[in-house]
Amino acid sequence: ACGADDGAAAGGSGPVTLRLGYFPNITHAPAVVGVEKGIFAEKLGSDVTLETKTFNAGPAAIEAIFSGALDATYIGPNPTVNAFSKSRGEAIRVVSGAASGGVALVVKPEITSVEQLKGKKIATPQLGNTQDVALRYWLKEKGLTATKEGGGDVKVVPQENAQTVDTFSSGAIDGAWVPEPFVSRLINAGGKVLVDERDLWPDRKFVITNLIVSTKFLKAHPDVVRKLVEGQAAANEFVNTKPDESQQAISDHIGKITGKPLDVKLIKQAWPTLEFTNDPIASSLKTGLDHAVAVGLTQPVSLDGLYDLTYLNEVLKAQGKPEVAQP
Amino acid sequence: MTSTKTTPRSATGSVALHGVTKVYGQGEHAVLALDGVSLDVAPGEFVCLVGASGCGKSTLLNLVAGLDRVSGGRIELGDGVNPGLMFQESALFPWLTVEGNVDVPLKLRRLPRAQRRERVAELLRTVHLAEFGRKRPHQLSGGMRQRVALARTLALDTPVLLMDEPFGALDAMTRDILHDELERIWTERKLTVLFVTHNVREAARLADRIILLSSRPGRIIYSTPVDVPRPRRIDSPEIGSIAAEVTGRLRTEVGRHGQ
Amino acid sequence: MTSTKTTPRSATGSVALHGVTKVYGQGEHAVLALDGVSLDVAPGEFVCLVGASGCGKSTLLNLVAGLDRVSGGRIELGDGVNPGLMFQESALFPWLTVEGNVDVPLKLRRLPRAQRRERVAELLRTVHLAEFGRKRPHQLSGGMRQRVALARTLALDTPVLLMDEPFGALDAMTRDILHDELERIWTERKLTVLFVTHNVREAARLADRIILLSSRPGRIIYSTPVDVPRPRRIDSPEIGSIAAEVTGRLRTEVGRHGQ
Amino acid sequence: MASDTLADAARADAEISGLDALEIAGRQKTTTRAVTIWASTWPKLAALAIAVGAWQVVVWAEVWPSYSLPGPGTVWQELVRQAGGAQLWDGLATTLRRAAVGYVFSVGVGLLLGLAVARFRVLRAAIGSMITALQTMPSIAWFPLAILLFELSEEAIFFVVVLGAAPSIANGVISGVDYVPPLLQRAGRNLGARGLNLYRYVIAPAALPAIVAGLKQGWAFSWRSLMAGELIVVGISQTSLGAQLTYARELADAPWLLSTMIVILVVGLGVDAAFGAADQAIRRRWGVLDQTGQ
Amino acid sequence: MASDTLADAARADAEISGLDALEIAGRQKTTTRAVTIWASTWPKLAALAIAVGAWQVVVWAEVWPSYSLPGPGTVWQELVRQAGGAQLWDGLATTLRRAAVGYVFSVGVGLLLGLAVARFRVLRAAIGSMITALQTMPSIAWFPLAILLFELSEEAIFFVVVLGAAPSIANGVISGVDYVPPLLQRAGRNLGARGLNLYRYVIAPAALPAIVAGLKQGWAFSWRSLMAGELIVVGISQTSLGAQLTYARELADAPWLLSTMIVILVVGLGVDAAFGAADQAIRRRWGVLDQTGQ
Ligand SMILES: Nc1ncnc2c1ncn2[C@@H]1O[C@H](COP(=O)(O)OP(=O)(O)OP(=O)(O)O)[C@@H](O)[C@H]1O
Ligand SMILES: Nc1ncnc2c1ncn2[C@@H]1O[C@H](COP(=O)(O)OP(=O)(O)OP(=O)(O)O)[C@@H](O)[C@H]1O
Ligand SMILES: [Mg+2]
Ligand SMILES: [Mg+2]
Repeated sequence: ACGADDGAAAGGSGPVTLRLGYFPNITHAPAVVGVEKGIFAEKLGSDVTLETKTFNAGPAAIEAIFSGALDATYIGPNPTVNAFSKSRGEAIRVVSGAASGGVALVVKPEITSVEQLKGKKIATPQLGNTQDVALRYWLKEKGLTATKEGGGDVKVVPQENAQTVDTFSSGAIDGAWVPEPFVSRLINAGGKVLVDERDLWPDRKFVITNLIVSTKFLKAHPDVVRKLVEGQAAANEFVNTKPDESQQAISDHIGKITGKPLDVKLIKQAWPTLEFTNDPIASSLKTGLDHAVAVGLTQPVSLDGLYDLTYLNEVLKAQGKPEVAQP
Repeated sequence: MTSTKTTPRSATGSVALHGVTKVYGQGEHAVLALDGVSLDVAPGEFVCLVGASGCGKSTLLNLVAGLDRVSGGRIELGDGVNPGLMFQESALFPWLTVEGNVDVPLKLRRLPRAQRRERVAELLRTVHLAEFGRKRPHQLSGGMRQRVALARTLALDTPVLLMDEPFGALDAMTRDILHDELERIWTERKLTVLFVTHNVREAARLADRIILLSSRPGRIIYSTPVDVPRPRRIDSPEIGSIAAEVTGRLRTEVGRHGQ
Repeated sequence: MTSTKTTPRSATGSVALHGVTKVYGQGEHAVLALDGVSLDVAPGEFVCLVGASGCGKSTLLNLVAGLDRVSGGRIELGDGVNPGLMFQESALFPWLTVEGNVDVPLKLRRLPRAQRRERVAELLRTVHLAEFGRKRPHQLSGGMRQRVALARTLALDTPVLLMDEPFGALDAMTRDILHDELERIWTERKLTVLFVTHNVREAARLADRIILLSSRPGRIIYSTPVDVPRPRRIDSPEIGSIAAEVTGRLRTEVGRHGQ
Repeated sequence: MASDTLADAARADAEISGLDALEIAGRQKTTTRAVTIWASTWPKLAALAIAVGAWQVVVWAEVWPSYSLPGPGTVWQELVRQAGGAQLWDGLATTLRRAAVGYVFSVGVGLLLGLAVARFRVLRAAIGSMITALQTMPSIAWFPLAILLFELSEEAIFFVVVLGAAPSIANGVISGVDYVPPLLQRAGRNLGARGLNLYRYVIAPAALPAIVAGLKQGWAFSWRSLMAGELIVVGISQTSLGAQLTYARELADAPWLLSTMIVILVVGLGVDAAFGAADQAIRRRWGVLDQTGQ
Repeated sequence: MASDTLADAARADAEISGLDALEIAGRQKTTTRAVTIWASTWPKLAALAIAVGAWQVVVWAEVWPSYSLPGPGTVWQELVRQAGGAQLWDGLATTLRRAAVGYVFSVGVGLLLGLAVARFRVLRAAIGSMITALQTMPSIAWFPLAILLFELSEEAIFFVVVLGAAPSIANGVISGVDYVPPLLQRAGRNLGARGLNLYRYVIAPAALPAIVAGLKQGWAFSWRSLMAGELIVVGISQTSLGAQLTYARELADAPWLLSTMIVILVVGLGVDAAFGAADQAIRRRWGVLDQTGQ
């Protein structure tokens, strides 16, 4: 790659522009609230211009980071790993966590036990993504088979999340292992939670959203990244302390972007399943990867150097909060 | 082979126009192309239409063929008669060969293949294009295209034939030969023919009756029987004198309109 | 106004064909349309081409106009001369009005608008279609379309005019008037004209020289000067006798090919 | 229908006196404007009624749950609600502006590309077949390149739109040019139109019907590419129709999705009306409008 | 080029004796088959070389990191690797099969729809404009309906494909039928072709060039809709090109994405060749192939 110099965020002392990406989505609550409430702008100060970009899926955000069109983004664990491994550890660093939990297996009410899943069709968001791996690994542990091609005891049907509600209510699938807000939506469409993924993890914690920055930007503007992490921590603080205000802010913000405010009831429903934490829960990412290898969906990759939590720990330390273990 | 051909041969072949009017367009920009044309063509009669350029001859044939609607008056044809029209332009289908073009009306009548092939060959011989069956229209000369169109119209086998300057692009010699052929077919099949031409001699050579249309709006202003016994020769003095007479009338008429 | 017109008027107007051959297609399916045609047309000369249908007349004009490539031999034109060709079919642009069609060559010569308008009106008067300027080709009769094409070709203002049966679809009277107009323009502008027609009388009426082409392959088989002083009348006996002579030759020629 | 042929046909009736003209007018069926409009409207209304009726029947039959397939009434309410707020209009405005700009670009590129390929043999041999191949490339495949070249700007969206629509327009141009009657080309050349002039005076107008058909197909491509391209960045300062469509789907909000689809259909109908008018005008000029002769 | 006109032109040269024919053959430029092929091949190779060269130069200039824009070499290796495995071929086979089936459906529906709308005034007034509107509807908007109607079967994919391609084909048919020269229609009617026969013997062949153009545009629509539609049912027992394209993006695997794009382009080129041959044949028949006269 070329030097630390980058067109839009030119180094040196001059004004810096930080281009921050996120999804208008409940699992990105800290980002949404941070932007909506001006928390980032406040923490970044006047010499940093904040430019926000919203995405509806991971690939465009990663492509933007890769091409230098984006400096930092909130993103799920899957694109994080892909971006890191495809750039051979060059392109990105995780600088903070954002959210944990919010994933469940929702099934038709008549299914009440694992055994009843035999011969059923269960959807996941995408072949080989976190939820897909979690489902397959869980099935394996329960002694059920599921092939990549959709065969075996349980038929795993990867499909876009947008489609799961339709397929679930039309009876084309019997359940789905999906993140929020689709969990809540499936429940509203008559589904029942069979497995809350939190129950499968130590401390009921696993990463669902973290904050990554491009390595280039990190090298050129470490101070800006620290301010960003400060902003993230502050946003999390806000979300955790003022849930009602945050929920309203999320609803409004999504309305601005998508053309229709998200139903606050739905946000409230999903809220308890999520935990907003600055810890990227690196161990869960690593374990998820091991699971993926175990179910034969990927080759082992090294995640060494993915995390750069120095800024986060500085911030936490300054606030007198427990630091996060650097993996 | 004489002018007794004006007597009925077949009830289906008659063509009768009663006060036929044709207006192109509407309102103040309307063009009156034909104004109250009444004409009775007996079955088996050979009528030639002459008139100045743009006087409504093609319009009249199109109306008789049922391709346009009359604006006034009415046209009566024998029951179930679909007159065959040979257009002023060749109107060949560019995507078909010469044979294919001539074959279309036969196919539409669902004749068996062998019979069709024979008929096509015969018709192409009639128009002296036997060796050109596999060519496409764009590979032919203007006169050749006209002859293919003639063959295609003849393939229709209808009792009423409408011909719009069918021999305009042919040299004198080829035309003479086709005059003979047309006369032969007309006699054999007892056809009724409405024939538009600018060549008054040709009209006199072929017609039982010559009809002269005035310039816009087209009205029948003169009609003369041609009482010359057949077979006729186009360069015979009788034909010449009738042609001279008609030409005189035409000149007066066209002159009257200042053309 | 006499046959002394065969003497050079303008060096640019000459047309010379040297052993011109035209083959359509290739290999064993080739058609030899013209075979070694040599012809010298003096500047200001009016040459009429006659010949059987399909003998290569249109081909010859297309070659002289530079629209097709010769297969052999060569064609020489005065420097920078772009001969105007009036096609056998009307070839009008259907998307333009009559005025628009006539205007095209003027526009291409970048004449100022006012001058163009005047010229178009004048040309339409020449072909007696002054009131039809705003019509579109499909609203005209066959003969009217032919006249528009004539006006468009005349608008080219070139010293060499190639005309492929320009008056085929016109009644005798209108044609006579246009003969006079054409002769007038030819005299005024000292044009060289190559004129294809099936009407041998028309050829005798207009030409300084009549040339007879044989049937496929086209070869020049007869050439005769028309030494009748102008102004001529198409029905004059001198014209008649020349026409008879040429017709005789034509008949022999066409007969020889069994058409 | 035929009222314009007449406007053109002016002046030809010099010899028809006023009285004659009156008489003629009397003989014709005088179709008033209202009748014409009604004749072209009632089938649309009937089709609409049938479609909505069938939809309602299916909903009443409760084949699918109402959150999956809401009835026309629900969707209509949603549409009215949307129309009352600013988001729909903002989104529509943004998308229409992008569509206009993207389409103008596409038309420019498509026409130039088409003419160039149709004209130069070498170019046709080199990239002629590539045009169709490009046309078949899904929009999402271009996203990475678009982001690479234009970052997260509107230009990236336009890039995707142009790559979607321009090949389609170029193909229309090429097929139009290829089928220009040789006789008209020869006539044009003989009248002195060479090179560019031949294109201007003969080939372009002769190919116009096919070009308009290509432009219409191109519009569909550009609009669909735009709907996809708007997802490159779903926007913060402005929402868009593409984003609304996607989010309606992601939120499994069937009434919203259907009402957005209705908006898209209405836009499509509007654009079709424009193309229809252009086509009508060309056909009238060419004299292919009324086959039966008025 | 002209070799087929000749095949048609047979028998006309009865009067040219063998010797004459030989002489003529000698006068013509004899272009061998090899020369013809080379003439149509070198521009393609040159274009390819330029494109790959430019790409390589950009990569060497290191404007973007190599994981963002890999070089031709890397992509080529990836392609070779893919070609060695079964996944690409399986996916290609699945997608091509779906494309074929979906396209055949679309052609059927599109032709019928187009002919019906072109023929019946009422139908045209009712749904004529709806066709373009439908054409502009993005594929993803149909997914919910497709799932509702067909669940997660291949039919759902075909539904989306047909809704994408059929309107485009229908539009081609309509524009073709609209521009059939009235003279030819009248000739056909006069020769006894009424109703369906008029369509069979006159209108369809006369409209063929426009119909082929519409079929080509329709192919592009159907292929793009398929790429999108294949995401409805991913990996139910088989992989597909559409899924691979999406995965390549999801995995941020630029070489894989580019190699998949190349596969799509190659398929597009193949299809274009088929359409090109059809078009060539029509133009030869119609005599519009060689404008300058051989
Ligand atoms: N479709 C049309 N729209 C408007 N006017 C038309 C149309 N067709 C013909 N006309 C007009 O009707 C008149 C008669 O035309 P028609 O073609 O019948 O003449 P014609 O006698 O056949 O002439 P020609 O000998 O030149 O072929 C002409 O003035 C022409 O302008
Ligand atoms: N494009 C072509 N391809 C093949 N053969 C052709 C082509 N054009 C003309 N011919 C053939 O060349 C010969 C001469 O044609 P041309 O059009 O020059 O005849 P013509 O003398 O003008 O006849 P007419 O008086 O009938 O118009 C004909 O036999 C014709 O079949
Ligand atoms: Mg006429
Ligand atoms: Mg000719």
